[in-house]
Amino acid sequence: MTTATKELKTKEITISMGPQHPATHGVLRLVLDLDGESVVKCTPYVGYLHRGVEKLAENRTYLSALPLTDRLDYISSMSNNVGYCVAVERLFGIEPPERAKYIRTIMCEMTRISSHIIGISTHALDIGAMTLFLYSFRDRERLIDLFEMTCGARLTVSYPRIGGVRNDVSQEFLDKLYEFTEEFPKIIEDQYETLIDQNRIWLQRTKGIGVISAEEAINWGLTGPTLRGSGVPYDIRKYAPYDAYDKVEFDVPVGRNGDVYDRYKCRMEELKQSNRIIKQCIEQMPKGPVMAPDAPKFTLPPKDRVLTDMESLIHQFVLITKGPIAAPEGEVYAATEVPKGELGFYIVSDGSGRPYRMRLRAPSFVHVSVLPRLCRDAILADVIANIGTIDIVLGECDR
Amino acid sequence: MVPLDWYIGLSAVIFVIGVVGFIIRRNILIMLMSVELMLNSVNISLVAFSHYLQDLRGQIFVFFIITVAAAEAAIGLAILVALFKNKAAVHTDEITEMKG
Amino acid sequence: MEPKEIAELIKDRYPAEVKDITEFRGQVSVVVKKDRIKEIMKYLHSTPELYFDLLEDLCGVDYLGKKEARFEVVYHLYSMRHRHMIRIKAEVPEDDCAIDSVVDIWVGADWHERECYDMYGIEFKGHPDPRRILMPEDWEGHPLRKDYPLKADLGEMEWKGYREVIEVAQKNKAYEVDR
Amino acid sequence: MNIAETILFTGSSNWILNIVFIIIKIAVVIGVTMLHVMYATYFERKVIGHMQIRLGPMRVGFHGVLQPLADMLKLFFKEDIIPADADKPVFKIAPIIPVFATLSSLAVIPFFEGFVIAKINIGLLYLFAMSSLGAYGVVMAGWASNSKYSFLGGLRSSAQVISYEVAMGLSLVGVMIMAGSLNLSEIVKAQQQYWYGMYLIPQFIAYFVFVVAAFAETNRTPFDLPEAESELVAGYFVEYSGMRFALYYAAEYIGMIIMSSIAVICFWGGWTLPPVIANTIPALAVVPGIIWFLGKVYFHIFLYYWVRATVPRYRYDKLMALGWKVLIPLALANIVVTSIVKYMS
Amino acid sequence: MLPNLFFGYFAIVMVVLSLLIITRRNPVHSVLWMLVLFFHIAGLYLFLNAEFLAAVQVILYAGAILVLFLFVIMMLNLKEEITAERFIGEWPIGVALGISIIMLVYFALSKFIQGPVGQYTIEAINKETHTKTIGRVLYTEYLFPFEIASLILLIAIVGAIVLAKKRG
Repeated sequence: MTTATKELKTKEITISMGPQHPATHGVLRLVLDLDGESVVKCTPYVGYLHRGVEKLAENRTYLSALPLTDRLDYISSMSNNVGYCVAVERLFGIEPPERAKYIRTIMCEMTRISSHIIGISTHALDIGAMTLFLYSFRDRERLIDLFEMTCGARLTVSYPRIGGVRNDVSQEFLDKLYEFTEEFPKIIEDQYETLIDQNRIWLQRTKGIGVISAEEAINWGLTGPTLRGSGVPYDIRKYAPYDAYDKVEFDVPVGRNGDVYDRYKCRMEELKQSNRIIKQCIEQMPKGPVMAPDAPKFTLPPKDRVLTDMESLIHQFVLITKGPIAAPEGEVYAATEVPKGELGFYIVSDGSGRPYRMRLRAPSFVHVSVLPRLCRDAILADVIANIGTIDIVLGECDR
Repeated sequence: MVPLDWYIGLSAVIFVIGVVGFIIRRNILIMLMSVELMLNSVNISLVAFSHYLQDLRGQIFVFFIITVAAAEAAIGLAILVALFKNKAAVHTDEITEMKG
Repeated sequence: MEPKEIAELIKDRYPAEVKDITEFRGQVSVVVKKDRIKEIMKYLHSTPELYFDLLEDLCGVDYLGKKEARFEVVYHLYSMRHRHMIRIKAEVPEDDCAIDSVVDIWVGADWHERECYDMYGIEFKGHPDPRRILMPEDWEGHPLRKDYPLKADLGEMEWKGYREVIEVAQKNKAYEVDR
Repeated sequence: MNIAETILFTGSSNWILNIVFIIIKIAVVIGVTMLHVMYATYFERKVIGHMQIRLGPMRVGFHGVLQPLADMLKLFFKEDIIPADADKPVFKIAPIIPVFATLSSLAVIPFFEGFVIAKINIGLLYLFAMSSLGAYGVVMAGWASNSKYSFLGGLRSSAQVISYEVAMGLSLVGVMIMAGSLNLSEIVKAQQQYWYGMYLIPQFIAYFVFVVAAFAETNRTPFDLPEAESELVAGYFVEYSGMRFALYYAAEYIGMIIMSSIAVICFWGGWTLPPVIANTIPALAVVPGIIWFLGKVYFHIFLYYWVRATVPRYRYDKLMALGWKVLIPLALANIVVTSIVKYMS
Repeated sequence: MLPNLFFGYFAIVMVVLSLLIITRRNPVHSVLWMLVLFFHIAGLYLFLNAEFLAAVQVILYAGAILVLFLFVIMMLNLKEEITAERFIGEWPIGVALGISIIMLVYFALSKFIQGPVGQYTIEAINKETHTKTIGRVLYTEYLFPFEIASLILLIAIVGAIVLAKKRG
């Protein structure tokens, strides 16, 4: 009746994981072909959160494009702001004052802590360890309160400005932050690491899963802790320092095997290093202005100055109505180390007041693309571990 | 007291239903289930004998039959899975060759 | 190695290909023709003294009416070993809107090239999976082109998926509870 | 013997009255168990809440004590959604099976001296039979929902429950050998002949295997793979809502109570105190046995919550490896050792 | 009277369930009816004073073998089965065969003579519980067949693994 079929047929199940799924960290969609529990093929689909940030930025002034960057990686918006400001400052050739640099560094590292906290704890939550999530959110809450104290916003801060930061930080802020940095390393050791670091189930779920070698990781374009887990000490803060990173001491933790566990350890270690950086910054914090002397050309003056000072009023009026001053013609690429990896801004200027082209090199975008590689020979539960380990935010991936 | 004949009659009817099911169904799964049905009908009559003849031999036999049934189900289903992987068919008339 | 030297090295090796070398704020761009881009990239990737093993970024730029070749594909390369970087810009004219894919050299170029195709319509020859990535699969047009409007009333031209969403929303309104 | 004891324990010679008494007994046991189930959820949320430096439910009533009632009301009045392509009869029957299986397990559990609904000689086997039925509710729900997530959950669960049933059964064989009976009341009484009054001490390996298997059998963390919310969203009951969902929820907690009760009866001496303690402090005899029983059961339930707040989830293949390569050999070794010791003495 | 009523109920329900099992289009429904049937069989065993066997019936048949069936049916995920033809073309012949066997059994039963009665009366079994009695007989008189049965199971396990294992 039928001719003998030569190849072995198995019935695969195709499941669409996401875009609404608790473990996909937003609106990532994975189409998984499963043979039983093992993954035959994994295809990521992105773009559910695409808002056309690059297109929008082309139609805005350099200043008003700043809030767009908040909404990329919405849990580490300060780093994105700083990355953008560094790029635009490089384009205009201006340099923020020392104090502003230190403040930015502090803010970036606070963001790194809160972002890594979310990264690690949601990863642990996906794998089933729920308590770490709640422990770490308590500490994240303290940081967010501190953000609120200085910027008035908790998540989308828009605090840095081209040529500095919006306003100076208060002494109270620094004191409270210092208090936090005193306590935090102990919290990491006593509460985070004891919970899962040596847990046998945690080790079983993370060791030897999603292994990627150093060469391959570089070839895929991975950056940040995801790359450092494979043993490559590539950190832009170290090798192309911006802000105050060349004035503080810190180590770049690297992993050895390039598996999920090593990446987790890298993030855990970076928490301590960030804490160290913040502490040094507070200790070394210089006095002085927080805005570059030539920066008023780019940035709105503070409200109280506008209401009392004639020059500031004129300045604001010109900025709002006529648009900003023209940028020099040229193109720059500026990379900064955000918690997820390397955030690159490639800005092409045609000499007008708006970016002609603003390209965002988002780490999450690259990291999602490596998922099919990580999920090779994986089983369903490993897919979850792999999504957690690349620590993605879809707002940044889809832009 | 229910006569022993009734039990044997019931067992026979179920056995025959199992036989008929085995013969007329196309689906191998249901055919395997019919075999289980036949085994169970035999078990009923054995337990009934054991009860009425006041001898435990019948019940011991039921044990062995359950063992064999478990083995049969495991092997039968394994064959079925292997067959399905090769042919994607569970119907008897679609499986006409001996070659895999 | 200084970026300037790298640019000179490329120019020495491919004199016919390199059209221009520019420098701005210490960053050097090498403008090349697109035809032998893969060869140049392979050279950059595998020559030991250059060894650009990390493709930091790959993107397109639309110079509508500003330059003679409308598009440029921009590669940012970085070397982990030597810690230097270079920017390669390949010109892609509108009438021949295609360029060789570099996925063979850097796997990470895969999604960047897909995005570039999605946003500018530049075709990457030899790409293993040339699909749209950020926009829906049945989307028409390439949104980051300069002649693509940021907001416009497209009427019948509107993406049909959008109309479907609106229809569903209208239909679901009937189920809403009155307050 | 007063009237209450007559009614509760001995019944009457009149068989109609007997049936009435049995029905009253069943009603009391089910009612009390359901109350405990309700408050087990509250207990869980409070315990885990405090372990995770938060408060747990606080709004309804004093410190949220009325929260279970509010939850029940909410679930009761929720719309019951059945997926369009579901196999409707199976979908509707599925949640009833685990509740039925777990509730009927209560029939053979002696809560205190002499109080048991059905005094049958194969109590332990009956419990196994009922717990093996629980798998059907899961598998049927997974199949009937016609959703791939619930389907995968159902597949995982059936494999898991079958595997761990073996380990659980084997772990209790040691107890059976020592007690020489399958009757649960007999098992409790048999433990009284030792000064420590618990099989926990000679049978600690069996106890360990049993507790691990019980976690798996009730689909609790770290073995909650069938309902792993981060992988399969909610696994087999992802399509259920309202009352049917509540039935699954209730079955899980009744299952926990049953498993804890078995552990208490077989390893912790049930309602009795170890003779060594009871003899040193005679005043403790005043405390009724049910208090000890409940205390021990609640310790085990607390153990469930404690583990849930602490450990991550197992992976499917590791889970199977643990079951077949660690627990079953351990249980078998325990049986061999126990029978040798029993034979020698 | 009461025992006869019980038996009548069990007999009718069991026959109906068996018919349901062999006629359902969807194998899952067949399995679920079979589950109900096994419970009735267990009930009948209780009725025949074989409580241990009743428990074994539920644990082994309902708890293991049927779940295995269900597992395989779900794994194969036979959606097209529901629309396919249920019976083979020559099904009337099968039914006729069945009816003829029934006739045969009927005639055989009319000549049925009950054999001699053994030593295990209900009272004797109840005195030391059914489980113990069965265990004693099984491990003394029938020890050798018992070992053979365990060997059969071992062979079945090995065979099942070999068959189901993926090639290559």
